[in-house]
Amino acid sequence: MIVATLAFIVADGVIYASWLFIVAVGMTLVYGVMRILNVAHGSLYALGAYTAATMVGAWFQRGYAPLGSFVLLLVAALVVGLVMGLILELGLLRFLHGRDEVVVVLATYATFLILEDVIQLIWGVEARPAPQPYSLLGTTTVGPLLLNNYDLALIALALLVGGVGWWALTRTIAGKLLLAVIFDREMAEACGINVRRVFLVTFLIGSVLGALGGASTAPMISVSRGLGVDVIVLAFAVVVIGGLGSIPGALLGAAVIGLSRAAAVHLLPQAEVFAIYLIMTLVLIIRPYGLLGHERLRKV
Amino acid sequence: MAARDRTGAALAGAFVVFVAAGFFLPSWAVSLVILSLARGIVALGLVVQFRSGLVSFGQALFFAIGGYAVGLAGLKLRLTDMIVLTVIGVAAATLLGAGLGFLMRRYREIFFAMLSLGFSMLFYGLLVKTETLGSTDGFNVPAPTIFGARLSALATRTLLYDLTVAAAAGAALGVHWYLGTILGRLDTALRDNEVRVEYLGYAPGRVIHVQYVLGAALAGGAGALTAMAVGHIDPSMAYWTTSGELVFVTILSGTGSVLAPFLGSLVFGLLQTYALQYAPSVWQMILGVALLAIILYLPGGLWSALERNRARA
Amino acid sequence: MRTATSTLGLLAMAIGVAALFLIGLPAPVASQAEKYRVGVVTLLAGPFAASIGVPAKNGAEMVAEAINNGTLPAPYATKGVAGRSLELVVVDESTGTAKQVTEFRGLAERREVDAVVGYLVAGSCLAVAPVADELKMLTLLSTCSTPRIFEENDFKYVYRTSAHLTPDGVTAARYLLKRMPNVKTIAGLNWNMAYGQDAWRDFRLSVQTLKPDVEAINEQFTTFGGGQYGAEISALLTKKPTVLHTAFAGGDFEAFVVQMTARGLHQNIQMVMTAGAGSMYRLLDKLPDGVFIEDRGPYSVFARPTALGNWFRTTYEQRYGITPPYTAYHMGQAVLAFKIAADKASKGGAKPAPEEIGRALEQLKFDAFGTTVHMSRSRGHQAVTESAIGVYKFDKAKSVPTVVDVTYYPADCVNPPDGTKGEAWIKGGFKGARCD
Amino acid sequence: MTGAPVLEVRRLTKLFDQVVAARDIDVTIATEEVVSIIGANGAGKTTFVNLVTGYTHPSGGSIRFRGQELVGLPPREITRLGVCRSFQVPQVFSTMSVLENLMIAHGLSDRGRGAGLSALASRDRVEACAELLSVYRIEAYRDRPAALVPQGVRKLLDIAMATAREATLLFLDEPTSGIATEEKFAVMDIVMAALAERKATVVFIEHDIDIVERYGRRVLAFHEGGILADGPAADVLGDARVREHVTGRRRA
Repeated sequence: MIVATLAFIVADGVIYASWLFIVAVGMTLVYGVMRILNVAHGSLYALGAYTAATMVGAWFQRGYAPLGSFVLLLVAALVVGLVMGLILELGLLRFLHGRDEVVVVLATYATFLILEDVIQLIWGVEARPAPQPYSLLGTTTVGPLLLNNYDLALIALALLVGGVGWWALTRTIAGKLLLAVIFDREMAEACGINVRRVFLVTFLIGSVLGALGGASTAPMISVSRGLGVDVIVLAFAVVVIGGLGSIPGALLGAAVIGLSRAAAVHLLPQAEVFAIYLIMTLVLIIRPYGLLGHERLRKV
Repeated sequence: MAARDRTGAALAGAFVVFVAAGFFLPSWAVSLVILSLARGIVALGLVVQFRSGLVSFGQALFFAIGGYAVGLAGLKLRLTDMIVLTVIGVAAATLLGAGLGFLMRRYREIFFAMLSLGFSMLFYGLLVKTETLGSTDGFNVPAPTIFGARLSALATRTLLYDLTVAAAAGAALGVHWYLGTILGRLDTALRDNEVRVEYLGYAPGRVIHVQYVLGAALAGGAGALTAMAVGHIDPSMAYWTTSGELVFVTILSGTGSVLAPFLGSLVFGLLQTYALQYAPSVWQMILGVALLAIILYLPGGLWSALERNRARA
Repeated sequence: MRTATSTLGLLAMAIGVAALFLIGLPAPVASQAEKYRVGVVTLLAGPFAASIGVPAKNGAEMVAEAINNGTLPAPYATKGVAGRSLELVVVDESTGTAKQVTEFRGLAERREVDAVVGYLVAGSCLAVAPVADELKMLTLLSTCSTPRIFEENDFKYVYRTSAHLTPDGVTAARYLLKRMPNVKTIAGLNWNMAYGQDAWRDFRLSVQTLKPDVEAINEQFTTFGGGQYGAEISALLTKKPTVLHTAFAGGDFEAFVVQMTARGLHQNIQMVMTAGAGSMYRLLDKLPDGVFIEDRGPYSVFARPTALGNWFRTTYEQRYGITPPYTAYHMGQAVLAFKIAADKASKGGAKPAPEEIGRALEQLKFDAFGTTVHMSRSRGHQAVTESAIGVYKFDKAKSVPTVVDVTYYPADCVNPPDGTKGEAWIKGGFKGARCD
Repeated sequence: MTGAPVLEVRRLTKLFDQVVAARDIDVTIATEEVVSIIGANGAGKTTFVNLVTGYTHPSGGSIRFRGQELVGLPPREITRLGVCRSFQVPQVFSTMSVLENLMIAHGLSDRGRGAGLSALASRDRVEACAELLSVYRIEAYRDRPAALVPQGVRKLLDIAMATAREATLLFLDEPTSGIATEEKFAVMDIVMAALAERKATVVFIEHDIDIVERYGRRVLAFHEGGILADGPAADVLGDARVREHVTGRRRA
């Protein structure tokens, strides 16, 4: 019993953490490079979910090969991410460079409000369940654990995203440029790095990741209005706990929240509502810049 | 100084006009003005923080503290006097603010925003868990009295309205004075160059602490007034979207003057009301567009627009 | 800073503009003598809009239109309300309670409605009720499930034309113990909000009152809109209760069903879903056969197949392409109740006063679209109806969702008698319950 | 009390990761001395000032100001003790007017209780600060935002702010950097004149050897975080190793 519970806490924690990571990593990447805390990330998540749900629904109506629906999820994420990313970066954020961080946050908040209603105008108010892919992969039994393989696939996806991200950042020229910008934007600009392009590319990647979060979640929920709202604060928490702009930090933050929430659900269900914010507040109190974040000392 | 006297005169003028208006405005408008002015009082506190580059994404915490202080005082202590209740709201929020301030003063930029958000959401969770206070449904606040007298609904509402107008004017005057002092002027200094403040022998954290407590007190009073005007309080008062709305109003208003937040808040209230009436299903979009337009074309908020007109004239 | 003139000028400007709007733009539409304008308040945005908010609006509009055309089935075929046409003014409820109070005043004064129907959120019901009395505005609450409204106050102008939350839990408990007399343990998965807390408490108390040795072994409360229930499902898999109660609805309900069926939670736990019926038309075969399911009353799949019931369901399905969920019925019967009472109160000529319509509502017993509604509680301000529950079965042949073994419980069997609070009534062993 | 030590630095060491920014610095400075610090870029001059004024904390060693240990104190407390500094990159309030900048400095030098709540632009303060501006010959810019005045003016403003408080020990970090060569002497004359009647001990970092020779009676030559030579200007500037590592390039 105890063993089972502990095993489940770990399993559930890791699964939830993977989901959180996929949802939050884009946000932290965008912040790290552009210093923009993108509230509209939640809208990208919602758009990804809606698009995926719609495409998957049509796919199964036409009775195509079920496994193809997984490809569809990725396609949805790519399409939404690239289209919305271009619109938002070129159409809005570009004009906000150099403005107060907080003002930019508000601008993305406004964007979020707008997109909330845009989504309703496009998809109406009807909920869109697209549950087929979720049960396609069957389940796995490990000792006492009975897990859905789709959830395990989420873990794989999270590891993939994290791995590719790590590889791209540390092993490729583009990644090194990105790190340079993250480390010191002025210096990077001085070194002749085309910061604008770096920004655009970063934001596109971030948007795709946000949409991917939604698309990969669509099959396990019934996509309906307002699902972006809660995701925003969750992603905030993850990003802040890990250290704003730090990708390993996002991984760590996701793990911390995932495990503590799972523990709360299993051992102290009453605390579920607190768990996340309690962790966030405590971490900020103990490590003001997040677990992997650090203060920048101004040169005088 | 001369500038102060003028704002004082302007405030006095506004005070008279609003009080007079209170006698012929329909009750929905009265209630709208009360809520807007109250929101403006909170925004006033945010303006002060904003001048030093800090934004609290958790100001709803103190707003809700003020509201629940009123609710509990009415529920448990049978207190109903609107002035006493307002004072209680302010006191409760000030105490909490003074305490949390010792932490908040160490934080800047987005981390300040996030920690304040964390505190407000913790309080939200606490309220949701408190079934004896109606959890998410909240509970009704008894109609307020004045000097122990229970008056007609109309009279009560008018008095509450006047109290709110007075509170708003008082807050504006006080903050205007504060911004004229060394401490008050340090807000911009802090935003410009914290290192220099430090090297002038003053603790930047102290400035932030003072601002934070000030903001808390204002939000607490506003929460108390709101609770009495609405006659009902629930945890959504502390939810992050409420904080978002408050910051929204601050940006909309601009920091050009202590009068700006009230103007901005009133505009916001009307915008929302009429958006709801004519586009009930896309009112969020309308608000969003308005905010974006302000950010892109009026970096100084509504107030700067009015000033620009003056400059042209 | 700025010069005195400009500051004052600014102020004048601001106040001028404000005043302009505040004195109540726009000018009242038409004269009110020959028509009834009714405010309809429901959730048009946010997570609840899809599953229950907009359907409620649809229900109101559909019934209002039928009333104006005189196309409602007998005995309500008379055109209009007290001979006047009915015009609806729709307001979004998803703005938070503070704003709702202002909106309510706005409806009364700026938009000059004769009555207000609607409200799904308990918070806004509690908040507007006192204002309704202050403004003498007849208000027919359609859903907002909390029993507290009339348990805590006596409102003169406020009525609720649907049953509150308590019967759901009582019904579920009675049905459960009839079909599974030897239940040992129950668990709950509910929203961490008043609605979820109350729903679970009513169910748990009812079960434990009827069978004191039943143990509640796992009480899960999750954040509304959470959407991820992996950990909760695992917890239930390890705790292995005999029964799981959930009052989830809409998106969260569907998310939970999808996630728990994928891990076979339903295979060894009896599900009791007191608000899930609305989702069966979206989930179809994803909702496993055998779960006990309710629709917060005798609505949609449980609606009595009367002329009224068939008209409502078929018309709605034709117009909106889905089966109406319970809020559509709630709102429909609120509008209907207003017509009936107004008709009854009018003596021809002038409009009846709100007090007269109100008096006509008290103790009113009328056939609505789902079942018979009886305004028999809280001095005739609170309605009771029979309740319904059944077992879900997906008809693969026709691929339509159905419920079997449906049981209807009389109103007096599952609703607390007049003057007693639900919780006390349950704990006290359902004194005065008449179930025959 | 000329000659009494005002600053005693012992075995002061600072490591950034592996880089040694200050190594075993030992130096004593007496009241009313005027000391100039020279050294190539990265020799640890500014680091030394940062350490003494508490901007960064040393990895080891002690810093005593009139016998009181400064290590561990934040800059604000060190400032309140009377150790003030100006900066290589002027640290001013860029959106505020030159006058306001100075008024804030002036206002914060007031130690009285609740002084913070006295009006910033009180008549006396405005006069006092206008006075100071004219001492530094920048009164012409009084109402311009600090961000929009010439570098030289910003430099002087920075120094004026540092001296608004009655400083016992004053550090000037490259007071003439970014100022046209022909103006350098003028600027230094202004500053030194302003400080003359203050009886303050002055330590200034300087690259321009002519300035050093003219104003710095005593010279500290920094090299790789340590003090290469310490003594009267003539001796130090004549020192072979100093020529090689510090001034050499400049003289060749």
